[in-house]
Amino acid sequence: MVYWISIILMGIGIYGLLTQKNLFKQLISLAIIDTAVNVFIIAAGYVEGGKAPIYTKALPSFLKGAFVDPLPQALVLTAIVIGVGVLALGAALLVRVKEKHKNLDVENMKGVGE
Amino acid sequence: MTGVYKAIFNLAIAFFFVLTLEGIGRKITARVQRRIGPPWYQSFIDVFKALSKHPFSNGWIFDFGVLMALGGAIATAAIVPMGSTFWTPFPNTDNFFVIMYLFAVGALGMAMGMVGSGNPWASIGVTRALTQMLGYELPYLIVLASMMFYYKTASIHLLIEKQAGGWNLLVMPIGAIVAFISLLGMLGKKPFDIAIAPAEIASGPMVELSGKYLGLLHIMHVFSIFVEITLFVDVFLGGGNFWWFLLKFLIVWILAVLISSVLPRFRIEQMLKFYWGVPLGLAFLNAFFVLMGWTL
Amino acid sequence: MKERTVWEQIADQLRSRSIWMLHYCTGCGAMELPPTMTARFDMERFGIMPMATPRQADILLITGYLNTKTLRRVIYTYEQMADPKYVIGFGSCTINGGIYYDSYSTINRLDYYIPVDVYIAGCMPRPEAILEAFQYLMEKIRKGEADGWKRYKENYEWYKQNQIRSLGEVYVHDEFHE
Amino acid sequence: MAITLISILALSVAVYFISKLSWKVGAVINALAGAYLMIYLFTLKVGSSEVLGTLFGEKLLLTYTNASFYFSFVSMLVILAVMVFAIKWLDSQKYPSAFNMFLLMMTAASLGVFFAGDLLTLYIFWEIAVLSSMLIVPMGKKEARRAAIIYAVMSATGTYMYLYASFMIYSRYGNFNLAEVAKDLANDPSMPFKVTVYLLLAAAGIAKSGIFPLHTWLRIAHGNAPDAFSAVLSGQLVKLGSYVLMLVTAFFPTLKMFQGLELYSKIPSPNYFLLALGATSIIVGTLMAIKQDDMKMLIAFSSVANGGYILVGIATMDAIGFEGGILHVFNHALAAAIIFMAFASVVYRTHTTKISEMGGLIHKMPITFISYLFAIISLAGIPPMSGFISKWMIYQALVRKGMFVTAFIAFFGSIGSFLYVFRPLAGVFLGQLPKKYKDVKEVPAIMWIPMVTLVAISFIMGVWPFPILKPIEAMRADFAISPSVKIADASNWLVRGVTGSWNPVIVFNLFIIGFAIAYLLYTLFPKPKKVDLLAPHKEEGAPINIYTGGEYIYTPDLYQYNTKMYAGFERMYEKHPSWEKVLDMLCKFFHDLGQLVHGWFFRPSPSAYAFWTVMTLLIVFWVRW
Amino acid sequence: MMTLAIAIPLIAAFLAAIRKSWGYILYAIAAILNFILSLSLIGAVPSIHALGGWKPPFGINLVLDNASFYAILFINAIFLIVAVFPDIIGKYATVMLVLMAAVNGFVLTGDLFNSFVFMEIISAAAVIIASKRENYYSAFKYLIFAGIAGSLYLIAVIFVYTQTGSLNMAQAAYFSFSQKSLVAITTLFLIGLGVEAKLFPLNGWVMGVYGGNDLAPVILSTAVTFSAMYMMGRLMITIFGGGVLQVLYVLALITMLAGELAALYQKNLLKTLAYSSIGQAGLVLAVLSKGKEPFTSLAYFQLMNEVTAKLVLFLVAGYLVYKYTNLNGIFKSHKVLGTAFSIASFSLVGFPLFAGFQSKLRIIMEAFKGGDYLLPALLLLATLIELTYLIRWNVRLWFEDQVEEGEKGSWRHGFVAIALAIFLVVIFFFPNIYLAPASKMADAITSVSGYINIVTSGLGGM
Repeated sequence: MVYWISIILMGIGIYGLLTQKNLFKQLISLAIIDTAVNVFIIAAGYVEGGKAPIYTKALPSFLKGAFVDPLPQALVLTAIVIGVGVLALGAALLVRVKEKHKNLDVENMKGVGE
Repeated sequence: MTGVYKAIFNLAIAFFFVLTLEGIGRKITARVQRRIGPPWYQSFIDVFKALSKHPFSNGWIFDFGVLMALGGAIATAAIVPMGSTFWTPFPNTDNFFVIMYLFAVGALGMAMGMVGSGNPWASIGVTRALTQMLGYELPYLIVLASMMFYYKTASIHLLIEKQAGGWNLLVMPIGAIVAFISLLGMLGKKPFDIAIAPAEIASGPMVELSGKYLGLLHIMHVFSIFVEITLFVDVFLGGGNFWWFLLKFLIVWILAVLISSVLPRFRIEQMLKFYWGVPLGLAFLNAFFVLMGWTL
Repeated sequence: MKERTVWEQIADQLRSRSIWMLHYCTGCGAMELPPTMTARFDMERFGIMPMATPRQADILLITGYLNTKTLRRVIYTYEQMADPKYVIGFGSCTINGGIYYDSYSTINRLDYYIPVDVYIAGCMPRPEAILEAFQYLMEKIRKGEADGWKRYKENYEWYKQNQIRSLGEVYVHDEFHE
Repeated sequence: MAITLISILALSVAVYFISKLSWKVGAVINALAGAYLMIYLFTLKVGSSEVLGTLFGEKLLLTYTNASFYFSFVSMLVILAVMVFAIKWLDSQKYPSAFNMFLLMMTAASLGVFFAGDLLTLYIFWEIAVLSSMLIVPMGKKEARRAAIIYAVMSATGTYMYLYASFMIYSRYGNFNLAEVAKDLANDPSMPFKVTVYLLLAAAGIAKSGIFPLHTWLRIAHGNAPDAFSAVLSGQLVKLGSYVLMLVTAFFPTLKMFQGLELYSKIPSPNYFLLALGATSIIVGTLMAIKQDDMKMLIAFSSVANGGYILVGIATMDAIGFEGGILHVFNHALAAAIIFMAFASVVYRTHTTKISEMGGLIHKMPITFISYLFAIISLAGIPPMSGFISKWMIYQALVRKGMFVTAFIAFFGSIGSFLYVFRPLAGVFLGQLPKKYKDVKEVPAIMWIPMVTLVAISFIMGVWPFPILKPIEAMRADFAISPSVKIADASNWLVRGVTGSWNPVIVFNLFIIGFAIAYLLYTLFPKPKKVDLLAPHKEEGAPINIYTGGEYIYTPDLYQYNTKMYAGFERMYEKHPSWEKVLDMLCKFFHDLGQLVHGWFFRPSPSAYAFWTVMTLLIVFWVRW
Repeated sequence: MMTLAIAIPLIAAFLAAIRKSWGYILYAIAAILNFILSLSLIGAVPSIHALGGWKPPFGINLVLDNASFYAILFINAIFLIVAVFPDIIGKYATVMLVLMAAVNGFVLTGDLFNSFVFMEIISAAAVIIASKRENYYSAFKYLIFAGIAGSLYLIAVIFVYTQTGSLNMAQAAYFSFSQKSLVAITTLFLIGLGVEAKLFPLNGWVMGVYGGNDLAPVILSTAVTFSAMYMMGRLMITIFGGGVLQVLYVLALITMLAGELAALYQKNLLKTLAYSSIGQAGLVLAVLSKGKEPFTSLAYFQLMNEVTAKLVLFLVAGYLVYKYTNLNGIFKSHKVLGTAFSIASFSLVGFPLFAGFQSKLRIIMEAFKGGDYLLPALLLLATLIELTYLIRWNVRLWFEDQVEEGEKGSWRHGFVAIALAIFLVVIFFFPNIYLAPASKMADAITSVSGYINIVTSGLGGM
């Protein structure tokens, strides 16, 4: 189920990249793909009916093994950070692109030869 | 040393016999045209008259060219066998290609000297002559090549000896016909007198020739005719002893004169198209027959 | 006249038998030459042949009238011929200007400008007359009397003066020829 | 050998820095190095061999054979002449230092090619020679920049095919050594392999010696290279190609290799294929040379034709044909070198290579003219110059084998050569001198001495060819090419062919006697009066002295016939298909392909990038599943 | 101690971010230290360093074997060379330091997710570098590309994790995957890495980025390419042996031809060289994709030669392109630069006397020995095209009539370029300078068990 969400999101992202003329929309599509991947990672670590992987002293012993895998979640945190960084960088670049080429529409940008 | 005497004899025969023939040729042409024509010795008079005049020289290359032309022609005429092994001055050197290319020395000398005169008509004439060479030489050389292949020799006197059984005219008639057509071009006779067309380009290479230059070149021309017809007689008509040789020479000459006296002149590319058409095809046909062994 | 050496006598004999001709033609005069050359009269039997350039020619045949423009060319051509050379004035034009004698540009008398060995009178002279003239010239050559070329050399100054008087300057030199 | 070659290579770099101080000193050092190499060739013993080094675990071998001697001798003759020539000529050049360096480098590399005992050594030196010569070419005219590129590409095309074949051989026999490879090839049962290797190896020679499909670089490179270097290009570098062609056709036992593939007259079909290419280049070279207006391009095309002669001679697989082809290397090298040096002299004075802009230079540059004259006599194959002997031999072979079509082409090329060599003769040296060249002078002695020396050598070899035939006979004995007739019969003064013989001494003497008789006649009769050609420089208004139909012409350029000299003939093939255009189309094709790749994959917007990423993903999955 | 290779530049980067004006000096110090450090690591080969004391396969570990050692040595040497040029680095010292840290980390890491992080940092830093000289649009395109690739890489990493339950590379190498999952994983990795490794058709960004300024090609086409190629070998051969190597082979051959063809068409010097580096990358990948010795060592040998030559070419080209608008005949004023450029380009083509000859001919030879007749043929064809445009540029830059007045050149460029060019000639005569490291790298890369052994047993390092 969660996989499907991931795949659909990824499809949306790719569709956006393929069809959108606006660079900013493309950046957003990229962000959607990022999110899709993150969802995918979470899904990969999910155990059916698993609990949150919070390890306390009070945890009953029978619950061991029924945790959701914590590692992917840790990974996702990192991935999100990176994704945000990339997104910010892209946005910053787009500001400059807009300044230089007067437009963010791929077809109407000025001075993009070759 | 006998070779040298024979060579001198060659030159003497070439000079007197061919000049006589020229006169006869003019007479024949005149008769064909219902004229009386000049006497048979007219060419001698022309040559010596020309030599006696006070000429103009257009510079040293002009002189040198004329001398080279005559020198080359003399050298060539000296090595051509006259119809038999006995009348072969240098039996080791009478290779066909040697004769053909030595012959070119004279042509080159003439071309150089005449163009050296600085007259564009001469240049035009020479370029025409060279183009014409491209036309007639090719069928001729192919026929000769097939002959050399057939007899396994390029030596003229050996070719004469090999014809003891029958003339090449009969062994490979197609080749002989082609060679004769080429001979007309070589002689510069009427349908092929493109190079020296007097009415078009003021006699072409000879435009600047006066007095003795004209005479010397006439002599060169005489030697050239001698070489050309002698080669034909030797290679296709089996040579023969001295008198037979002269007779055959005469007949070939008269035939050429007769043909030329009734024909107008080709244009240069017409000439090329002509030679590269039927004669060249026949030459290859002849070569093919020789390869297959289908000779008479 | 100087005595000829033996060689010169032989040479003159040869020259008289082999006359190569360059003809300068203005039109009507040239009409009479083809019959002279061809079967009817056949001048080749005397060894006379037409030639293409002045270098090769022995005689210069001036047929028809001359004017100031063509005279330059004739003089020029004459000077290009190899010695010994002869000139035949053909028709009355070369003698007195012919029917155009009173034109401003007509040259009335060829003899003033280049030495003429034989004149042929008439307008037009018949081929027979031409052949007659050639025979006469041959005779003169044989005797060594056809010495126009020598006279031209000896009296070059005089000829030159005449030429300049008529033509202004002999060799064209103007802005078109630079 | 190894030390000499390497030190000369090192010296070439040193020469650059010396030339920076004074290029004259550099040029003199070059010439001295050339002279040293020339002498060095004679001190080497045939059959000696040396190891140059090791590469990829294989020894790089230098072997000195008769063929090495002959080819290096011819090369050094040409190069030495050009080196001496360059001492003065270089002052008209923009890059004298680099010229000196690359010329010497190229010399060493070419010798390396001839000395090479294995395929890899040959390749290494070959590439050095190509590279150094390729860097000289663009020093010439403006068009030369393009020429260098075309030269490099064509040469590389051949070279890489050669390389491919070399490694094919190596992977099969584990050997680069030429002698071993020849043995292995003779015993190899796989015919397709042998044919492939043979043709691929020959490709290098084809590209280098300007044989038909890869001939187009000659025109542009020889035509636009620095003038004196054209002499090296045409006289020497092209012979590297002939050397390789000789190696693959004669050194490799092709008759044994291709047994059963005989096509005609005992010539195996792969050899026949090369022969056909050679014949094609004779036709192409001749026809194209006839219509050139640029004199250097004209001789460049003539080099194509003569390269064809050499190949035809070698590929006949016949003793006399082989010797003829090899001797033609010498003859053409000398003739082309002399001609290009003569042209360099002309350009040195007149600064143009267009025939139509020149004329009448004979009165100003007589020695150059004489050199050119003798060179074209040799090139056109007219006795008594040496060029005749080789052509005669090739004809002999063709006639003996009954190869009439090839013979026809050879004859055509030979007579065609009269046409094209006459064109510069008439257009540049003879005729009217244009006004602008009235102050032209003969070139200095240091420039004409090498030309005249080469002329003398060519002339002497034409009259007494036995010294030069000796190494060729030795080569033929090395390669065991049948039939083993004795071609050079020095004791009887005869050059023998299978269909007859001739005596060069008699021919020469006859010519001298004929000339003497002519001269005697000439002096007997009245002295001529000297007339000027059209003499506009003498005094204004002076009459012209040549026949003009009574017209007055004061502009000599108008009375000079040097454009479209063979108009009547040229018109017959003016609509000929152009191989250069075909190659241009090929270049255009690659260029367009590049544009396509560029446009599709490299230029587009992020969307397209995403598209290609997804596509790759899908395709890879599809392929792998 | 390996950690320092990442830590030093990172610390320097923080400092440089604080004091902008110290940027270049910090970079230079970090580059020198890093180079010395990587030299000193020779004693520590092979070893691993488990970060935070977490033993593999649980924690992140850095692996120093022959392959990664020579890779970081080479990469740090390039960073050191670049340090000679303050004018090229300019304001980008901080980013360069980050890049240095990331590249070192990328090469050294033994953890898949960690490598993904480093790759993303490399991409981000590279994008910023690419945006020099207002080259924003190309940088953005690069960003998008890198973003997609990074996502795919991450998915691949997660795949591995779901299969093996670990992110450790040695663990993954030890684990035997099912064929299908192996293919899926390698495909995703191929595309993820393919962007940095300039694999066709994922290399569209190259032209814009390399052709856009003078810094990007100098560092991206050398150090970053080298690290990507290293990782390609590591992942495709050592860790996921087999997989999609054949596909890689085909794609690499296409890359080679496409790159050279596009370069033939290109009219701009930097862009031509950019395409040329695509072509060369194709060649290296094609050889690498053979997956076994001696091809692997030859691939790295060729890569080293190419990178050295490209460094010279991009240094010279980047310097000239932004100094003059018309380059015709410009070498007449810059003879030293010109000589270096020519030597480097001849080396690239593979003329004898230059380094490229050694590697290219060896590749052909080995390909023939391996019975592969296609690679040599295509290699020679590509070389022919390469020769065409390189000669064209050489001729144009040397011999065309000079349009612009030449100015005095920079001695740094001249010195470095000619030194590297002479080094290329030296390599022709002593190929072992590169070949020995390359073959050691290749040994390490092709030996799967060796790698696993190092990680599982060699817990010696700090």
